[in-house]
Amino acid sequence: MSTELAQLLERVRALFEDVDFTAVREWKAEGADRKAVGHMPIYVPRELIHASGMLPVGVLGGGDRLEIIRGDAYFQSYICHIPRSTIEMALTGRLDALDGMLFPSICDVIRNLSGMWRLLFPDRYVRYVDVPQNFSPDVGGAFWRQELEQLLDDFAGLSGRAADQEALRRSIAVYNENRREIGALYEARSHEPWVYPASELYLVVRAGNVLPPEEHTELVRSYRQLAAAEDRHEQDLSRVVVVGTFCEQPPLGLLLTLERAGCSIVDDDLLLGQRWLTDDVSEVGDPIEALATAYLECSCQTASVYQPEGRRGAWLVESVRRNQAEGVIFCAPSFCDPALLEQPMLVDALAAAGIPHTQFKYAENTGQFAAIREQAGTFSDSIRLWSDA
Amino acid sequence: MKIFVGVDLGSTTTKAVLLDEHGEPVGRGITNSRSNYEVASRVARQEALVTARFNLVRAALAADPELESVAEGFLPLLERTFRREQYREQLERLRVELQSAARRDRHREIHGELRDLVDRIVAEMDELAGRHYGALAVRKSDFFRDLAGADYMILAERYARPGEIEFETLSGLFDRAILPVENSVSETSVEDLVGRALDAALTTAPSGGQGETERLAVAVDEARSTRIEEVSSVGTGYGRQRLPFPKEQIRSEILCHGLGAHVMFPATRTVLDIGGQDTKAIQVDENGIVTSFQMNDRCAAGCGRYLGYIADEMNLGVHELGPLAQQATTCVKINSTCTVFAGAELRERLSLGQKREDILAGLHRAIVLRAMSLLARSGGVEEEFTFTGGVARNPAAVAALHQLVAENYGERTVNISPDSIYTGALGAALFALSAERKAA
Amino acid sequence: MSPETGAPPREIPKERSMLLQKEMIAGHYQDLASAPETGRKVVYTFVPGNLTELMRSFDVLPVLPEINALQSGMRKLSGDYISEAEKQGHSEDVCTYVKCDIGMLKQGNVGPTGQPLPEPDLLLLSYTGCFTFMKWFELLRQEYDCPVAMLHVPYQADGTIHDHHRAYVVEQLESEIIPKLEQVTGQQFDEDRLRAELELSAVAEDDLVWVLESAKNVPSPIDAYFGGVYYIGPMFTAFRGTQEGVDYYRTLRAEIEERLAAGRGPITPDGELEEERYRLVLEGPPNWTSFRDFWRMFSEEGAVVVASSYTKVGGLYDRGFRHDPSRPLETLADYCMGCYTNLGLPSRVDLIADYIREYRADGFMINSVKSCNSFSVGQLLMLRQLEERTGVPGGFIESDLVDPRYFSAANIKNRIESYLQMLEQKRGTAA
Amino acid sequence: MSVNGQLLTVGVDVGSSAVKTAVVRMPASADDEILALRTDRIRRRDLRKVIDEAYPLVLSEAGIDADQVAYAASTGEGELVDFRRGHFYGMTTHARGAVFLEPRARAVLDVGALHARAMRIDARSKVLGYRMTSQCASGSGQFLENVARYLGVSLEEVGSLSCSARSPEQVSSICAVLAETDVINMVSRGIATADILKGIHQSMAGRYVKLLRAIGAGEEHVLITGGLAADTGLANAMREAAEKGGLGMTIHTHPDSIYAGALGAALWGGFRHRVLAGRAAKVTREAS
Ligand SMILES: Nc1ncnc2c1ncn2[C@@H]1O[C@H](COP(=O)(O)OP(=O)(O)O)[C@@H](O)[C@H]1O
Ligand SMILES: Nc1ncnc2c1ncn2[C@@H]1O[C@H](COP(=O)(O)OP(=O)(O)O)[C@@H](O)[C@H]1O
Ligand code: SF4
Ligand code: SF4
Ligand code: SF4
Repeated sequence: MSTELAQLLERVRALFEDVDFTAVREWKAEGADRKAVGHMPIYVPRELIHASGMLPVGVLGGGDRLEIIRGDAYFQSYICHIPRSTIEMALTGRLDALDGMLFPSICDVIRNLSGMWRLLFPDRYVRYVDVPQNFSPDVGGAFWRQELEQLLDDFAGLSGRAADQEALRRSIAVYNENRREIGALYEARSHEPWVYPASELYLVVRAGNVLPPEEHTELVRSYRQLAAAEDRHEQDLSRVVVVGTFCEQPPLGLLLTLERAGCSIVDDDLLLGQRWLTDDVSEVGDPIEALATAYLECSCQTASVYQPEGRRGAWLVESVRRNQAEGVIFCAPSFCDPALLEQPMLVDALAAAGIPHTQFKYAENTGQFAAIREQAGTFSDSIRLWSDA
Repeated sequence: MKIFVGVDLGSTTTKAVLLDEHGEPVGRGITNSRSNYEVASRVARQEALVTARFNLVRAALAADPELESVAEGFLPLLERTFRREQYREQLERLRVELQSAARRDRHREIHGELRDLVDRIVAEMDELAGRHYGALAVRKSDFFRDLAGADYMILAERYARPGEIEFETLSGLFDRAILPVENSVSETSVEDLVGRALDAALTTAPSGGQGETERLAVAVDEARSTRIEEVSSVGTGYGRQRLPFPKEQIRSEILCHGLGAHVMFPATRTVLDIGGQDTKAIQVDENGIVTSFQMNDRCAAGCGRYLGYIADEMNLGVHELGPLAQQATTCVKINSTCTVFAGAELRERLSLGQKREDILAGLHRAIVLRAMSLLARSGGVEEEFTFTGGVARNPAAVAALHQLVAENYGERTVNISPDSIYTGALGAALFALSAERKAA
Repeated sequence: MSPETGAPPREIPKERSMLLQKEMIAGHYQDLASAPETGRKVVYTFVPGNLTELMRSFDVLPVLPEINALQSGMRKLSGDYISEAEKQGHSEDVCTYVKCDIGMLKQGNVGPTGQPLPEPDLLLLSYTGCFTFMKWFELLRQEYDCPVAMLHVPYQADGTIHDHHRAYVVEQLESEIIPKLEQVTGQQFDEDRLRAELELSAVAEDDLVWVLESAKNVPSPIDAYFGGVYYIGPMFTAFRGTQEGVDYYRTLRAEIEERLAAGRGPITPDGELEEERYRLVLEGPPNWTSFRDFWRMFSEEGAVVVASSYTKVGGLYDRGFRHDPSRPLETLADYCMGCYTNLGLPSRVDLIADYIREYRADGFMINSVKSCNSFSVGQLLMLRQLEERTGVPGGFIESDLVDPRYFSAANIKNRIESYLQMLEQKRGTAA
Repeated sequence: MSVNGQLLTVGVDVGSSAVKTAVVRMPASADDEILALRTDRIRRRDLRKVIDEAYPLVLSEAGIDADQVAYAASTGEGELVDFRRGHFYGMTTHARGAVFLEPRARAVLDVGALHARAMRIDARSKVLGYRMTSQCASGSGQFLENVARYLGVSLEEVGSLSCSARSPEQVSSICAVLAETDVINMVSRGIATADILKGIHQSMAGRYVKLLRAIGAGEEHVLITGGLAADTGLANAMREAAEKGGLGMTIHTHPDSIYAGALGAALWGGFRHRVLAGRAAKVTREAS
């Protein structure tokens, strides 16, 4: 492996493993008035934070690197893992670098977590971002515009700097580019998955949670170039799409296990917080209007929004076809109602399309993958041993 | 002497504590819990009576300044003699049961050989018994089941003849025989056994002069003749509903642990009890009254039984785990604390080449970590803290707890008493006493 | 909310109100069963934020899947239904109301009275206080292939209904819900009729509040949790805005007034409670599969629940909300947003703390149910906050709504017993 | 190695409680045939040693030398099998072994010491769907073993005792540890051993039937594989539970069920050997 690539990977791994948000602290240390705003995984208009001169920081739980002590004190055993580690990080001062926290409407867990935040940290800025479930421009759109305006006001108060239209349009452009670059990487991986192993790609994209978007865009671009320059060989693996993981992220070991068990990931719904818009936001005209329209017209399908007419199933089948996948692995966080409740519907859609699939659950701190390896292994065995027979 | 009894019928062990009318503990007994709860509570109580009697002897000897030099050696001797007698008696009952198990139909073909082999094993166990109760012996456990079981299995493995008499057959005999041995109470009363031990100890005690031997006999006689009168008793613990006690003599183990810890360490405000299959975190006020508590839910992960499985897997006594874990140089991160998976996880990690001590250290930390979240849930550790229950006897668990409490709550006084396993029973006995006082 | 349609517990002396409720509900299920013949349209919807008056004004009959699920729980059918749903690929981890409903559907959709339930003509997804509702109706939509009307009710994160929230709901009513109801029923929206119904609602609501607040008396004439779930039944389900509903609450109120005057205690599964030993406030829904055993664990110890949050999932009437005929759509919007589970945690803590004081409770207890993230996430923090704020110790138990596998009687009894002994001990030293 | 197209292959199934080995002869044009089978309980011994000792023993039982083995395959926790040529995953091998032992089987229930899983398969032993118990040991072989030990009953007796039960006693806890306490409680209430065992079997059978239902098994022939196949009490309870649940499945066990994984590994090994040899031959042919 080239030194540059090794160094890049080293860096993104360090960013990933650092549960103290050192990168954010360092960024803030560079200017006395620098502020950072944390947000949970999805549907957060990071452009607004960026335009207000602050750093948007994606908070994705503590993974398997954090020992949970106080976090468990707040959650019964049948609640997923991400709120525990998030609370743990907050109570142990790891989130002190964040000047505010946004909780988008992902599910009841995150929603109530926003209330817990209010109770536990009455002095910090916190806001529940109620994303509209109504997609008519005059109804849901109007509501969302008002929410966005309010957010913008809040951010102006927080940063002491009101974002003007120009700043907003600039931020929109910055994020458009970031998403395009990530999109290009996904595209490349879909063609040659052996060049971009999931465990690398994941870390590279994930670094965007703590880096300024401009820097992250560069990082993604150089990774794509460096990896392409490596001499990596095609292996005899099954091509799979991994779904179900949009909020609590799986441990890295799980992605590695899947690959070792013979499954090559060609598409996934990991890290949707950075990729939830499927198209560019308009860089001209009223920026708030542009952001609201983008949400209504080109936000990705997740279990968090109401899906009329089984749209998610169609989307999944289409992803399998587009990426020439041979099967789908459902990989949902334990106790995640949104992901688990929609699974049977997606399974039906796959069954109707004759696409093989398998499923298992994990927690972000799962450390034993024996059972998952067995299942994924059997799945890839069954795709390979019988595919040509 | 008037006494008040507290019995804590736990999932793993049954404990009894005797208090005198001033609330001073005068006796403690422990046995492994078994299917016959009544027997378990009777045995624990008898064991407590035995220690009470020993304490009387100690007091009588102490009362006579002339006996100072003999007293020191006499008491341990007495205890060893007693334990050994008791062990032998149980061993004999085990032999009878083993023989009857060996006579069962399915062993018809090998019956003769099996009988001989059993006799041979038991005879060797009897010899080994001497070693368990030697002056310097370190016993793996206090319970007959464990002691005899360990010896038996080693011998069975040695004498098994694959193809003829399988190890599995022999171990099966033990599993079958131990039940009736455990679930019946010895014919010989404990007082008799104590009496016999006293006689034996008197004869074997290294005598000083003629006068001393006589004075010793007098003191012992005095201790022997004191009548112990049981006034009332209170039961608690997991199995309390099945104790042969009326409802008003039953108390929740939460209250008992809270009160017991308060009496042992009056400044205690937080109590953590890790028992065989449950963990409780309790907050108490300045009077030992419980103000809040948390228990584990329907899963026994990370409780004492976990350590039991591990010990089994490594063919060690639970006593030995802690010290071994303390030799660790690093602490392996353990993921599953499912009690049943404990053995599998251990094996898996050993096969990955990790060191036994380091894995053990990780296991202990994992258990304490689970307890830490219950603690946090009950309100954390704000002031003085007491760790009770069987796992508090384990030095590695204690060390992990010290560390985690310090890391999370800062330096706090952490009390651990060698008698921590009796905390619940002590609380129960205190309830018995205070009920009596109220009535009076 | 109303478990009453099943066979009423035998030991409970049948009071007039109870018989009346039984009749009303039987009548409702009769109407449902005959809907295919009578041609009346059927709408499935949820309890929190239900738009009963609006639906009534279109003459449609509501079916509440949650109620069916809890009924199945009480009739011990839920275990089978849940495994049926799990067999269909539903996870063990998710809300059991959904699985119970799906299982029931797969096994013929026979309702609590033994008659099959009609299929929906419309799924009215008023998604108040729970994301699971959304997935639930996506699943049902797949089964029935009927239209869905989605009403997004903004969450009350900071405890205030903002104008743009209200406007958003009203607009959805106007542009989504009412047109779909019109389309399904072929009837025109009749605002006057809606107003008339809202007026009736308000009358009944007054009486319900009186009944619930009668528990402020010491000793209390009612149990506001175990008994309470019977009292809220008609109000939370199909009878708001009807004369029947008004009559029911009038009768109920008269009965409790008598009870109070005679100094009688609440009714329990074993007859009237002789001595009120503990006054408790309860947070969280009850367990339905062992409802009476659960109740007994309290009543046998002389514990009376004087206030509960569960009886507010269909509206916080005791905090002043009344359906207001003068602003029909706005009042419906306010109602939807104000239901208990749509409140942020800080508001929930405030409410329970107030209850503890107002109802002079000795303690409070949280029954945390595995199914319901909406209720359960944050309850451990609520416990701490409440203890700190009120100085009253709290108890915590865990069970589930309708999954019999998650009701561990011995464990729960142990905790309740320990908790009450703790209160007793505390009282002993205080005296 | 391969004499007249006849292959000798070995399968090693490394489980959590025992290592199972199988030697199979795979003639080119006749039925495959078992040459030797062996179980070695791990029982606190060093796993690698158990595996390494078992290998020569099973070969000598089969009467062959190590260099005659065409393909040695591992399954289960196979990393420790140094002499393996390939590895197949547990469900793949159990499915293959099941079809070998019971050609009609279209569903397999594999119950081992710490796990249980149900698979639906086709005639070529392709795994069509599966379900397994979660990361929790409730209702596994280990649990049954512990209870049997506690009751002083040997594993061989468990089955017949359970079948003789008159009024089985329900186990309420889902946790294996707490269920053990339940069992102790039952003993203390004087419940007969047979009734306790049957109660446990019923609770396990209930779970397993649920697993089978979940994979959509209905009218199939089901083969129980893994260590618990030897337990007639379980099979009996399974039949009752299936009937009660309205499932028309026929439940089979086979005396060699415990070797299903090892057999499957050996058979797949032969398959792979032929594929690889075919490829090599093709390459040589093309080269020449
Ligand atoms: N001497 C000892 N050294 C280390 N651990 C011990 C010792 N004695 C008991 N234990 C541990 O304590 C546990 C039993 O604790 P106990 O408080 O008696 O439980 P319970 O009250 O539930 O029966 C055992 O499972 C074991 O792990
Ligand atoms: N004769 C028997 N009767 C009942 N159960 C048995 C018998 N022999 C083995 N078992 C059970 O089988 C289990 C081992 O099964 P196995 O499939 O070998 O598991 P693993 O692959 O995990 O080692 C043991 O836990 C034991 O309980
Ligand atoms: S993992 Fe699922 S249940 Fe948990 S917070 Fe995320 S979306 Fe909600
Ligand atoms: S999650 Fe709670 S509120 Fe939602 S459907 Fe289930 S029980 Fe009802
Ligand atoms: S078997 Fe293990 S994981 Fe399952 S409930 Fe028991 S201790 Fe917990």
